Amino acid sequence: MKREITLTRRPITTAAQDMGSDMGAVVTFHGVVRDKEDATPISAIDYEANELMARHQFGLIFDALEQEWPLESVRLIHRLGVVPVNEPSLWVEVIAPHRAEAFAACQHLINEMKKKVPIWKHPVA
Amino acid sequence: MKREITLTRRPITTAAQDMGSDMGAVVTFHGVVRDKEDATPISAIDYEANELMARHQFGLIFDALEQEWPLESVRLIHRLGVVPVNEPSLWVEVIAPHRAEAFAACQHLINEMKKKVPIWKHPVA
Amino acid sequence: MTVTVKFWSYFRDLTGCTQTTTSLPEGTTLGALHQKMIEQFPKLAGTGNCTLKAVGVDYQDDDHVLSDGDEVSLFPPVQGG
Amino acid sequence: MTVTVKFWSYFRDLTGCTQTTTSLPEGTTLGALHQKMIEQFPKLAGTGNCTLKAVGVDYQDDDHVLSDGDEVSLFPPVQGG
Repeated sequence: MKREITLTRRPITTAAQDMGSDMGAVVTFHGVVRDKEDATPISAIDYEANELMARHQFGLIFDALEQEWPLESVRLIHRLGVVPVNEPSLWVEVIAPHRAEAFAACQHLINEMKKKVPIWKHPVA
Repeated sequence: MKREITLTRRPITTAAQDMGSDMGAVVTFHGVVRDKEDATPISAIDYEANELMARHQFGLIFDALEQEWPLESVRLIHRLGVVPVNEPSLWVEVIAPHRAEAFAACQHLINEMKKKVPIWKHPVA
Repeated sequence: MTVTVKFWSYFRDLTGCTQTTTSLPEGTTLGALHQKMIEQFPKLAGTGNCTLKAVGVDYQDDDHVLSDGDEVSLFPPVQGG
Repeated sequence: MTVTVKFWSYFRDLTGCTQTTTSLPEGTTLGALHQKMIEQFPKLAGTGNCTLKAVGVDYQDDDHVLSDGDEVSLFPPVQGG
């Protein structure tokens, strides 16, 4: 399984990639900063990470994905620092033979991230 | 809910769109033609549609999505005619406040399409 | 009354045509029309349980009563995506 | 033995520092270290049940036995995405 884990302080940019001719499904997710946090208007979220541990924990989650589903590629970008409202903080792409496993793996990755990857939000007024 | 339903004989092209500042999730799906159909190697799939009925049935599915989830936008492109292996035949994008509803709506749309929208595949050797 | 019947996907190969027009008594149901089509195009017989039926752009059940000028579609399971 | 403890997110506000170094008897567990930190930084007391604990880059349970030179992280529930 091809894997990319990127933590960056710059805006998220993505490019499509070549995929195997036996692959039938590409699922992508953009998580975007919303204009309210717990009903309070905000202008941005400042993301803090324990980067070394975050990369390691993402790696463990990717290992589990690879064990569970026949995925060709999983790529993830999480932006750190100040991310303005309406800009993406997270991008995930999963390429798989069929859509069921692509959707399942993409959601599993995000759910596990939200339990285990040491990244925290600081709302900016 | 913004909605776009496109049936086209040309390659699928997509462009990102502006989204409301209260939206937090964008899920996209590309369905790509694989190099085998029931274990037989193929070079392409020729998609046939009852276009008038297909548009109507997509519309009914979009109505149901709008009833069930607070979606900002659902866009869908289905390519018709000969689609070579490794090129997308289907693209779906769902924009919603949160990821759970975006993933659920996107999958529901595809599942319902596969039951109700009159489009058929003809493998090309 | 007169009804047009359109065939889709491999049903066209089984019938040898894309559509046909047929005269029916008032009150004929969609199911009865389907039976009539199977009699007219015997190769459709094997598809009975896997035939989807629409009148205009909407699916209908076998007990749906047809009207003059209806356009009926008969086709196999759909495969979009 | 000596262990470094790093704090993350609002735990830094509660402790007033990003990290501290502490001396511990051999055999001290992660749970015991956590208790010691709560004594040293009383504002951590309210976070007890919502504290995640790692040694190096891996999560560990309270009964994990620490080693000299370990780097421990204490932090609130994570919020990526």
